[in-house]
Amino acid sequence: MNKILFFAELQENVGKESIEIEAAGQSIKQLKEYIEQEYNLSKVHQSMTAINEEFAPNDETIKEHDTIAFIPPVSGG
Amino acid sequence: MNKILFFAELQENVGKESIEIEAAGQSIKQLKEYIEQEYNLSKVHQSMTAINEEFAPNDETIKEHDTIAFIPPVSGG
Amino acid sequence: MSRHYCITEEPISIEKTVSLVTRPEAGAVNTFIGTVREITQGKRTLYLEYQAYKSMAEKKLMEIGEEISEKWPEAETAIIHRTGRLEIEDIAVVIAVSTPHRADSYEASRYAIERIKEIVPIWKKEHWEDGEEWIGNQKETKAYAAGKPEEEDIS
Amino acid sequence: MSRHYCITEEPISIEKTVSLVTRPEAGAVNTFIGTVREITQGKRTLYLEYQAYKSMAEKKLMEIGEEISEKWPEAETAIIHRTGRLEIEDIAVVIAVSTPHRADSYEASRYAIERIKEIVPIWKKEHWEDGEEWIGNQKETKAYAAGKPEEEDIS
Repeated sequence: MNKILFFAELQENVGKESIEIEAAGQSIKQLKEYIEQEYNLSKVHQSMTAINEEFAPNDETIKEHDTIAFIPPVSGG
Repeated sequence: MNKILFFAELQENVGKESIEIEAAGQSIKQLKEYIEQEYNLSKVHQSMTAINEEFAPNDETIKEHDTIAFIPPVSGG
Repeated sequence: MSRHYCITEEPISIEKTVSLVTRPEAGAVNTFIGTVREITQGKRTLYLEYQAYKSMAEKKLMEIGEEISEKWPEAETAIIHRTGRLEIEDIAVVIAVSTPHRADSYEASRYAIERIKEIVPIWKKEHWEDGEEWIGNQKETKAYAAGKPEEEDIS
Repeated sequence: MSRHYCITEEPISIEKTVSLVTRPEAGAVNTFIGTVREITQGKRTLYLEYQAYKSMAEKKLMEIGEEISEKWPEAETAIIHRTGRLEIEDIAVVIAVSTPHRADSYEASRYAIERIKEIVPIWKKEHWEDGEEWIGNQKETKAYAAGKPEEEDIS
């Protein structure tokens, strides 16, 4: 299983801080497409992605137990 | 009369924080020459000068009651 | 996680943050303090809400500290960022960088705030009288609307 | 004399200095904190002594604040400088500049410290194990010996 984390606007749109799904073997891009359809969340494509707290490119493949976080454009400071 | 203020190294060399002398009518340059001779203080020539708390050039003429301060190179901060 | 790189819900002490980096070898400490500004682009903010991906954000703050140590080997850095609800004038972030000489402290501190706005997963939501919006920009140059574009131009 | 531009014998509170310039319109506060460094040019300092021409120094600090307001009209500045005996790591000066946007706060704060080293009548005397010297330089690039040139090269 994989934990998927949502923040900021994405979290409000999904209505949850996280979900658990089976995403191992998929690419980040594939996961984003699934999220877009499942939650009507086209903005997931404007987000960066972190796998296990490190930024990862769209073509990276998700492994079993990876934690995935979608990172909308940041605005700290 | 005029009050003459010394700071930092100049103060230690003169041994006083200030002196009172009659300097009205003299230029700063003339006063510096007097101080140099009187206190064996050639370093007074490396100092800037303030009249009544404003920097003043060597050719400025001292007026009655003016307070003169010799300002060695500053090192605050 | 190091005390030097923290995400916290508590008010940030400037004094304590500075004391994390003062040391006998350093003669200069530059700090940057980000506070909640009332007016942004003509709109009056009532309050802000900061959210962070805490564990990753602390990692990224530490990474910024490591980048600074590579560029300015004698620098020591601390960065504390607050999350939760913040009122006008509240402190959102304190950066403190100590260096032996002052020029480096300015440059490294500036580098830190720019990097925070690029790579640290922290988000702010502005609350106004007539709406609210997650601010979505990395360098404070643009924002994107939060699903209510019809309110976007009220100011 | 304004609370924003002070020469004081008391320890300087960074928090209080910053609070002099925080306000709803400002989102950024840059501070520069000058501390007593133990090693300068290879010599170990035991402690420092700062002396000021207090009334003129406060005027000049205020003048620097006015120069900043001309160059950065939205900036607000506070500068507190301590005098007397200071130990290693003690704070000698705190500059705080608030501005609506961060770039200005860095530039104005940097301007302030450079101007302090040029025009404010404050002097420091370094005390070492083997001597002491009034530091006579405006930009920390050179010093002149205090009548004991024979000790100057010991380090």
